[in-house]
Amino acid sequence: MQKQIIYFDHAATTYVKPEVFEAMKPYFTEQYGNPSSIYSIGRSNRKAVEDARCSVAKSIGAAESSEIYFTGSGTESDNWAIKGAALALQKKGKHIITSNIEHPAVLATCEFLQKQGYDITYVKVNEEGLVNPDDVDKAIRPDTILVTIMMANNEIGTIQPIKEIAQVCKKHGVLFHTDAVQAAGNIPIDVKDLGVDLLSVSGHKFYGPKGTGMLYIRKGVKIESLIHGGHQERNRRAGTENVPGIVGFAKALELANENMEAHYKKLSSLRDKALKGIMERIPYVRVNGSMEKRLPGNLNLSFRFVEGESVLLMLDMKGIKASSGSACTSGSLDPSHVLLAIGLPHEIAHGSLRLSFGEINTEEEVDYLIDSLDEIISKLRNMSPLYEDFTKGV
Amino acid sequence: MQKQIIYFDHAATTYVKPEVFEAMKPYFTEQYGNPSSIYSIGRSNRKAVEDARCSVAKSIGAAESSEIYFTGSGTESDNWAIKGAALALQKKGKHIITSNIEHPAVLATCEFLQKQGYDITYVKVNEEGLVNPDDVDKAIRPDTILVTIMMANNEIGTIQPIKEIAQVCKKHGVLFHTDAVQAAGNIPIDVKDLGVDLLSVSGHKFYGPKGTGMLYIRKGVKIESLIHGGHQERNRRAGTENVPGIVGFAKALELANENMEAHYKKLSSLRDKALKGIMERIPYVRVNGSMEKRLPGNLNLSFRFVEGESVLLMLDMKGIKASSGSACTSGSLDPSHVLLAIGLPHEIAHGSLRLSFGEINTEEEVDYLIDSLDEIISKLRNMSPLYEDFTKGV
Amino acid sequence: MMYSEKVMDHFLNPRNVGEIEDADGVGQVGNAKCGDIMKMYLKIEDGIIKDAKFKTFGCGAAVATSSMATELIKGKTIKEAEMITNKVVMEALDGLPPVKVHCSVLAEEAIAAALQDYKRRNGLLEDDRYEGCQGCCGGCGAQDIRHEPLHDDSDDE
Amino acid sequence: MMYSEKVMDHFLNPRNVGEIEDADGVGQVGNAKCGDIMKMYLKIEDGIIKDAKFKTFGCGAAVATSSMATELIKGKTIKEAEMITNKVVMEALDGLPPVKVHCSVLAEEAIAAALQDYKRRNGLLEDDRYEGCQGCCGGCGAQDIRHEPLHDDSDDE
Ligand SMILES: Cc1ncc(COP(=O)(O)O)c(C=O)c1O
Ligand SMILES: Cc1ncc(COP(=O)(O)O)c(C=O)c1O
Repeated sequence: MQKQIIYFDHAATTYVKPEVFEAMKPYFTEQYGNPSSIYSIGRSNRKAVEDARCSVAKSIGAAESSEIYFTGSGTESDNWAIKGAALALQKKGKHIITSNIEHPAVLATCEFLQKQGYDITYVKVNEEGLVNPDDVDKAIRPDTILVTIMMANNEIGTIQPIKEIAQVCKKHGVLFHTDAVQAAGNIPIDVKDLGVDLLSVSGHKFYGPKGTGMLYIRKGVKIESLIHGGHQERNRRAGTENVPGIVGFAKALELANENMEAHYKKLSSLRDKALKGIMERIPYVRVNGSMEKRLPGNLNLSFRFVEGESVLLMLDMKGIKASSGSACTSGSLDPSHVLLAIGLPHEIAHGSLRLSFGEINTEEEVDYLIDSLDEIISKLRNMSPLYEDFTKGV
Repeated sequence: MQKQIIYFDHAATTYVKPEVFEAMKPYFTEQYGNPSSIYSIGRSNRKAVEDARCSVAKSIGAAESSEIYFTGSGTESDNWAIKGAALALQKKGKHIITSNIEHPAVLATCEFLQKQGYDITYVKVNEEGLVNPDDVDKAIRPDTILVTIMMANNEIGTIQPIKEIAQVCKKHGVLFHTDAVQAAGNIPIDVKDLGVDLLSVSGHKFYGPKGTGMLYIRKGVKIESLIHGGHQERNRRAGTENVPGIVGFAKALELANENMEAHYKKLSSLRDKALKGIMERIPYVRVNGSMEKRLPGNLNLSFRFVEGESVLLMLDMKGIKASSGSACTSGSLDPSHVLLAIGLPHEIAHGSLRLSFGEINTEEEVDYLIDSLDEIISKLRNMSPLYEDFTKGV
Repeated sequence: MMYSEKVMDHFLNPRNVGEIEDADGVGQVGNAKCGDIMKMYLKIEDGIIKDAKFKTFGCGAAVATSSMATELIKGKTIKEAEMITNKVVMEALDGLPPVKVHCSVLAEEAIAAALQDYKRRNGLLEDDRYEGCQGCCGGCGAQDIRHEPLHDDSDDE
Repeated sequence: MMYSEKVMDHFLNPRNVGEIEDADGVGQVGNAKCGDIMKMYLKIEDGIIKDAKFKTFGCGAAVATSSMATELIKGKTIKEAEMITNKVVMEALDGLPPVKVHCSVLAEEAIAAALQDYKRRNGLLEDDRYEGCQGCCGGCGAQDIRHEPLHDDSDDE
């Protein structure tokens, strides 16, 4: 099994589904006109883009397709929503509320704004990774212009009470943005029901193409543009439309929506099987994040006395692709801010593993994962001075 | 010939070359790992991205591949360069110099900055559409932080004296950005020789994919990020890398560079043939822009007494795809700012046509174009009250 | 920017293009600066529009609305022709893109200007509501609140 | 973040893992908070390092540098072992990614700490330059200028 690849990192990125790729294909080499052009091949691409927009609107329950804006990534959508609101509302105030477990796309954007003179409040999550809407309520001030809380966390999969937070924001007349990059395609999203003003999505998390994203902007909500230029996207996001990307994005979201129930069932059952097997076989393991309010495919575990990168590398040698709970992979040496936020000590945060299951995974793969992890954790613990101290009772 | 499509709008967008599409393909459905991931499929995608970066660096004569930053569009690159410089240097000053024939990606960005308290000087072009480096010299003030002048114009194809302007900027110690979106793939670019600090490129103008772009940032030049978040692109442009897009971008630029001479010859010969034929057959036509310093595939003509959109629609009915000199297509009712900038009166600017030739075009297609235009312009002139007045000597 | 089939038909095969040598009323509106000029020629007998012709410099919608407007008023009384608003022209063309609504306004005004010319020549002028539109109707901000677009798409470009 | 084949080999098949029951010198550096702890055991006879073993909690580079460092010092005199700087360990591993350079520093310091322990036990202590690194070397900003990375990649992440 060494050579075969077993991919448990669907939260990092997914493959493009064959049906999605098929839908995109004609727009590369054949139907390549610029949607802004007046002539017929341009117009048929304009139609492809507008059909995609309608489809996405339907997928997320938007009232109108004109509330859907295509972007180049989830990160761009987050940047646009937050900076766009900050600039548009700076006369009203400069206070923004977020949580301490957001994705860097939100956190780094807030830090940037802080340097520009904005004031950021980081609402704390509890040990399960949940934001308390009351904490948001208490944090809102007269100069608060935006609340941005993610719908589902990328590391521990926790699903936030977005509807309740939106109600709090509405009560105070404050704009509410949610980063739904991890949620989209995995759990139902209905923007009208949720009551959010702004919502970010990224294509490559639900079997769509990389380099595509979307920002939902509720009708009537005015934010400044992030990318200025031509008249595309109703004058709000300039740049020649990525037609194949947009078509693929919409198709993937459509498929995800049609398939949501089966997807949820399959992923959560693989996840639960993995969890059960690992807990039975390996001691000193901790599950991070709420098991109840959680994305179906997410499992986040801490193995005491070992370090995450080592686990990942050894899994990789066995053909298993997973991700560290820590941001180590990206070159940073700090352990995950999310795991620290839910109260893990540094050394335990360092030994964390994120497994994110997807539609191609099988029960056999999960069995192989359990066996492999058992072997690897033993090997690394035998090498670990922390485990030595622990067994000797130091 | 009615049904066949004859595409003379390569400046708007190009098809993706089959070789480019082939290069991109594996990265959609098979080799889909996240380049930031630690495991092997992520690492091989990291390599694909870094190989693409090296290739692009070579294509544009950059000293190091670390000077190449991939973005989501030419527009994003322009926004990043200009806003990034504006933010990074705001303590030094708030004065920016540009020209009055820039693309909206630059102009709208400058207008945005103007609203944020920056001061913009628009250097005028001459009747051929050329910027005089001396005018830039004179416009520079102690608080000037950036000069941004496009390398080649998208409507009239004029190629600017970028090297001379760069020297002026260097003399004053002012950053220089050039929008090379139309230049890339059509004329050689050597950033070291040109002496520019920042240079924008967009993938879909040289047979690469839409939704891809690049910003060259000379080593040592510090600009603020436009899109904040993860550690991608050396911490300067966040968001999961669009691996197939990046691979396709690099491949297309590589092919364009290898093929530059033949490409230049072919396009300029088709262009010259079209010009000659049209001038011989149709009276009251004017060529816009310099014929000497011009992109090989660009032809911009004004037909007196007729309006551009009508010409375009009738060409479209004959299967010929071209573009109006005016921005009419994008929903704006104003005639092209570029044509006004080179001194055309409004009614002549309204009757303009941009033909941009590409590698698939043939001499037969050009013959058909000449015949079609002759017929169309006659028909429209016979319908035109302006032509009536003119013939009656009113 | 997508035109209906009707618009394309009237653009590519415009009805009533030309001049009427001995017209009873001629009206011209718009100007070259804004990219649209419409000139209407009317032949009127016993208060009935016997013939209408036009010449138009402008975009596809300008040609199509001119063509449709002349079709609509032919055979009508002056009173009836005055009821042909921009909305009627647009509806007859199965709609226009929001940015092209001003062309239908121009067509309405071209008819009005030609009728006014007829009335002036025949001493029938009641008021001087129409002097021909020399500004840019719709396009350049000189909005006329009487002329409503079919859809409220104010959020659009 | 790409490891060389040598690094991967030393990570997957680490040499000299374990403890030495009757070690002559033991040193531990790093701390769990920073994600790296190295513990070195040395067996020293007649000033020559007869055996070296380690236990490491840390990333792939931490394990590989521990493994390589123990390999490099085995059979060496104390003086020679003290010449095994982080640079030597890195070169022996065909380099390390910039963000992992601190692991090689840790390996150098672990050897030094174990040697110091040996000297202390044997009354050979000349100075107390090394007290073992209890902070985060490299990683958390406690840079030691003696330890240079192989490449100047200061622009990198
Ligand atoms: C000169 C110039 N700059 C910038 C752009 C923007 O490029 P994109 O639409 O790919 O963002 C274009 C093309 O549309 C262009 O021609
Ligand atoms: C919660 C969350 N937000 C934002 C992003 C950014 O998306 P992208 O990398 O596609 O820009 C990601 C994924 O990387 C994510 O998981």
